[in-house]
Amino acid sequence: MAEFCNLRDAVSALVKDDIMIALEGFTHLIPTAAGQEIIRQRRRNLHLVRMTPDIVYDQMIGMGCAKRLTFSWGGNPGVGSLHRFREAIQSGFPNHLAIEEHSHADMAARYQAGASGLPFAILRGYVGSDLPLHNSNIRFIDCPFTGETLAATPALSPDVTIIHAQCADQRGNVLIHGIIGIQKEAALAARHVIVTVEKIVDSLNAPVNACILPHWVVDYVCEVPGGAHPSYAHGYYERDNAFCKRWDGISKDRELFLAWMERHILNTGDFAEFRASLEAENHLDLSA
Amino acid sequence: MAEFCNLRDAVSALVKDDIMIALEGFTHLIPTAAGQEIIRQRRRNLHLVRMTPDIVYDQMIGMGCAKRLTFSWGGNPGVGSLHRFREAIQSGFPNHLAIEEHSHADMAARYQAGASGLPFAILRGYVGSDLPLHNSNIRFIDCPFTGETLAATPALSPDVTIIHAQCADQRGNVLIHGIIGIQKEAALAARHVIVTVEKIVDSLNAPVNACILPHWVVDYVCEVPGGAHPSYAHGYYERDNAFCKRWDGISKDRELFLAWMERHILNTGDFAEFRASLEAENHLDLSA
Amino acid sequence: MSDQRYTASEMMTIVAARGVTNHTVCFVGIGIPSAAANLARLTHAPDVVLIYESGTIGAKPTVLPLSIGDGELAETADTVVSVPEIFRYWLQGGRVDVGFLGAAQVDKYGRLNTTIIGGSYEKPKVRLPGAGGAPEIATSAREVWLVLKHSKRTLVDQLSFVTSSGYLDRSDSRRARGRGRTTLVTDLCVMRSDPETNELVLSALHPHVTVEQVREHTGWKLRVSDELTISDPPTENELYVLRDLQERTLRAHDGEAVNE
Amino acid sequence: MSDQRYTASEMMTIVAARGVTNHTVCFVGIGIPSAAANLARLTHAPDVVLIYESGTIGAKPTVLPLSIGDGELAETADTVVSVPEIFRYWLQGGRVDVGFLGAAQVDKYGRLNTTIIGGSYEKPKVRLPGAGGAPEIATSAREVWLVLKHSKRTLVDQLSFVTSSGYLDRSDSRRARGRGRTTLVTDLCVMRSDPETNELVLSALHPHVTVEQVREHTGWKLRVSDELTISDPPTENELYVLRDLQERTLRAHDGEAVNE
Repeated sequence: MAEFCNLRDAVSALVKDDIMIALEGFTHLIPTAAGQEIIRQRRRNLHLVRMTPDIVYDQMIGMGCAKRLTFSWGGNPGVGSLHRFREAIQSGFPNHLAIEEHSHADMAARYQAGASGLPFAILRGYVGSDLPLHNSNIRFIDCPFTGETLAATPALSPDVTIIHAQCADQRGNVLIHGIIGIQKEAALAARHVIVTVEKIVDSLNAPVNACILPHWVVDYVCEVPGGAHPSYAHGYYERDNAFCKRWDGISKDRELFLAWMERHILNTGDFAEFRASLEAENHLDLSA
Repeated sequence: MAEFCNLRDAVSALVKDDIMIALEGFTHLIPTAAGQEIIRQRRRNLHLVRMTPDIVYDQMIGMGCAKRLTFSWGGNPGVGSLHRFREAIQSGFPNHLAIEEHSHADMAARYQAGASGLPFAILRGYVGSDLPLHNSNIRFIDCPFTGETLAATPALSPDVTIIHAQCADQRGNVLIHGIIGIQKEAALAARHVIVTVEKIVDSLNAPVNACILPHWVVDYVCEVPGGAHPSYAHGYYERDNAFCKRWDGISKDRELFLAWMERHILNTGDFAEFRASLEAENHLDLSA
Repeated sequence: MSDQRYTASEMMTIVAARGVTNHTVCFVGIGIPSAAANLARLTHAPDVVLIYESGTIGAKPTVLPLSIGDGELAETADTVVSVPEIFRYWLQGGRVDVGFLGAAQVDKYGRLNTTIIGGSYEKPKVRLPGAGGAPEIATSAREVWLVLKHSKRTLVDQLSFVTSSGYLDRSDSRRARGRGRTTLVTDLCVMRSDPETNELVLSALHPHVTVEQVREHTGWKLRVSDELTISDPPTENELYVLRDLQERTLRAHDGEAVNE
Repeated sequence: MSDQRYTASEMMTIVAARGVTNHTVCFVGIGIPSAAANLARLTHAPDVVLIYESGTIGAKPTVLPLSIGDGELAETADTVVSVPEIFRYWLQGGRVDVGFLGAAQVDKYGRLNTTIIGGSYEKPKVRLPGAGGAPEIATSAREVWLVLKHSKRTLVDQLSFVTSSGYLDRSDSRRARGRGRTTLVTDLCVMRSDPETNELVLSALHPHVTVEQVREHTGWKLRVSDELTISDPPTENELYVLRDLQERTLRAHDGEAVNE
C-alpha cells in the first residue's frame, strides 16, 4: 500500500547502508532528487544498480556512497565521460568501486527476470565479447530443443528501487509516460519501491493500456516537482542540457566537485533548497 | 510494408494448406471474419494455434480445416463446451485432430520467445501436472545460477498470424486497445501477418505508449467492420452473448452445424454477406 | 437444508467471499469464483484487488463478467496489461495472494482436473476445455481457494487427469516454488488443507449440514478437523448484495439477448 | 583534402547516410550515426525506420537528439515501447536491418571496444562508458555500419578490450546467430568486410584521399579491394540538408543553454 510522505522520510525508512539499490531512468525521468537525498543522508557501501549511470550516480559515487556498481553504460549523455565514475575505477577515489558490467539487453532481461519471479533470463548475447571473461554472472546455457547456446544471466532483485514518474493519484497509483525505459520492471523486481512524482493529481486520466504502477506495489510516493532535473519529465519540463555540460567541468576536479556537493547538496535540506541554491549561483554568475 | 486489400485476397495470398497459423484474440477482438474466410477457401491440414480456441476455431475444426491444434483452453466463454472441438477429439469427426496442449502462461511465453527471436522460454510451470507426460514440447531445465528446475518450452513461430484490431492509419500502422491479449506477440512471432480492422482512419491519435503494430511488420491490412463478431471490439461494439449461446445449439448437432455453415458461410461471398445472411435468419425467426 | 432464506449455492458463494481479506490481491477465475470475489469487494473488502487473466488489474465490474475478458473488466480496471505480462510480472512475479479457481474435478489434495473425464488422454470419453491459467496459479499464488458444487463426481478419489497441482512431489532436487495452503468451498462445507500432509480436512459445515451428508457426497475417505465449526448463515446484507449483483448481471446480459 | 566546399567530417556523415536504403529499419546510436541516419531520412530515404534503444520506433526528429532518449524522439515516433521490449521483440527479434554504431576503437574485423583503453580490465588507464546496446546489435542486426574518425588510435591492430563482436569464433557447437556484413565509414574512406574472412577491406576512397593516406592512419595491414572506387563528393542538396539539420540542432540545444 502506497504511503505519501516527504522524500527525506521515505529514503530514511528504506535506504540503509549495504543494500542493493536501483535508481532507474533511461535518460528520461531520472530520480535525481532521491539520489541526492541519499547523499545527504550519508549512506555508505551501497550496491548501486543502473543500466545507464549518469550525473546522479557520478555524484553518489564521488561522495562515497557506493561500494559496487552494476551497470551497462556509464556516461553523461550528449556530453561525455563521468569523471567521478572514472576516477573511482581508475584510482579508487574516494574508495574502491567494484564493478559488474553487462550489456543493455542483458540488464533489461535481468530486471525482467526479477519482475517475473524467475531466477535467470536468457538472451542472444555477448557472442565473441570479452565481457563474460570478467563477469561470472554471464554464463551460457543450451536450448533443450534446438541445442543452440544462449547467454544466461541472473535475475536482478534490488532491495529498493527508486523511480521518478509524472504523477500519482490520491491512492498512489503511478503513471509513467513517454520514454518509459526499464522503470516498471525495475520497480516490480524490487522488494521495496519509492516513487517520486512531479505532481499528485485527483485522477490519472490514463489511457487504458498506459504504463501504470498500481498503488499496492509501491511503498512510498513523494511529490518532488522537478525531481528529475537535469533530465526531463515529458509533459512537465525539458532537459537542462546546459547543466549537463556544466557538470563536466564541476566533476572533472575533485576539490571543485566536493565543494559543489557541499554547497548545493550537503548544505541544503531538500531538493527544493538545492534548486534554490543552484538558482542563486546562476544569478551570481550572470550578474558577475 | 502493409498492403491494403480485401480479406479474400489477403487470405488467398498467405493462407495455404499445411501451414501453421494463429488467429489470436483473448475473448476480445477475435478475428472471426478471417477464420470464416479460410473456411470459405476450403483450406486443409492447417496447424491451428491459439491460446483460447472458441467459436471460430470450432467452425474451422468442424469444417475439416485443421489437422492439428496447439492450445491452452478450448471453450465457448460464458457458455460451455465447444462441440465440434470435442467431437473431433472424442470421435475423430470430421477428421483426426492431433492436439498439443499447454497452459496459458506457457503459451504466452512461447509467443514471447517467438517474438523475441529466442528458441525457447522458461517459466515456473506445470509443477505436479500430468501435461508434460503427454507433451514432449514441455521440458525442464536447471537454472545455471540457483540450480532450480524450471519448465522450458519451444518458441512459437506461426507461418501466418491473423489478428483483428480497432483501426489502422493510411500507412497501415495498427492500433490495438482495451484487452490487448497476446496479439502483439503473436504477430511479431509470425513470418507473415494479416490484420483485419474495424476502420481505416486518417490518424490513429494513439497515446505515446499504446499497443501499436508498425506498418512494416504487417503484410496485409483489411477493413472488415464487425469482423470480430460475436466477440467485441472495445469502442466499436459489444459482444453478442446471445449468439454465443445460440452457437451451443447449432454446434451440438453435426447435421445442423453443417447446414448452418453451408447456408451462412460457404454460400456467402464475404463477411458482410455472412452478416446479412444471419440477419435475414433472425428476422425470419422473429416473425415466425 | 431447511433454512429457506437462501440457497446452497448462495451459501457457497457467500462463504467463499468471506475468505477474501481486504487489501489482498486475487487472481480470479470466471463463474462462482468471480461472483465470490466481487461479492467480497462489494461488502467487507472494498480494497481487494481483482486480477483477471485477460490482463485487467484492479477490475471493479458493476455486473459479473460472462468471460474472462469482458469489456466491463477493462473499463473498470486500474490498468490493462498484455496476457504475457499478467502471467509473468503479476502471477509468476509472486504478487498474487489468492488464486480463486473452479474445476471439473478435485482430489483430496486439492489438485484439479480440467482436461478429460474418462477414457485415455488420447481418446477421452469427455474432453474438457483444458488447463488455462490454473497450473501456474496453483504454484504462484500464495493460497488457492477452490469453489465447486459438492458431489462424488466432482470431489473424487482419483482424478482422470492431474491438470493443475503445484505440489513439489515429483523430485526433491527441483527447488521450484511450491503450492500454498488450499481452501475448498462447496455448497455443503469448507475444507482446509492440513499444512503437513496437504490433505483437505473438513473444517466448517454450512448451517443444517451434517458430517454424514458431506461424507456421502465426497469421493475420498474424509478427515474431519478436531475444531470443526459451523459457518454463520448469510447476513441480510450479504444476501442483498449478492442478489442485487446477480440481478444486475442477468439484466445486463439478457438485455443483449433481447437485441439478438 | 583540397575541396573546400565541405569538411572531412561532413563527407563521412554523408557517405554513411548514402548507405541507408529507403524502407530499411535502422537501430541508431547517438552522435554521427544518428546524424547520418537522419540525413538519409531527410534526403533519399524518407521511409527509413529509425529505432533508438530508448524504445522509440519510427522516430522522425526535427533536430538531432543529444541523448538516446530525448523527448523529441518520443514525440515524433510511431510508438514508444519499453527498453526490454526494444531489445527483445525488435532487436533480438530480428527486425533490424542495419545497426548504426560508433566506437572508441575498432579492429580489422570491425569488432568494437567501448570499455577501456590501456591497463587491465580491473585497473584501466582510461575507463570508457561500456557496452550499452552494442554487443547484441552486433549479432542481431543484419548488417553493421560503423562510423568513426580515422586514426591509428581508433583503427587499431589490437583492441584493448573486445566489447562487441558478434562473430561465432569461440566454438563450433554454438549455433547462435552470427554477425552480418560490416561497413566502416571514416573521414577518409569506406571499408567493407570480406564475406569470407570478415576482414575489413578498403573499398572506396573519399575524393582527394590516397590509399597511402588511409594506410598511414590505419593500425593494421590494410587490404585494398580490387574494385576500389572513389565516392562521389557531397551534392549541394546533401550538404544543404546536413548543415540545415545541424544548425537547427545547435539552435535548439543552445536555446536551452541560454536559459540556464
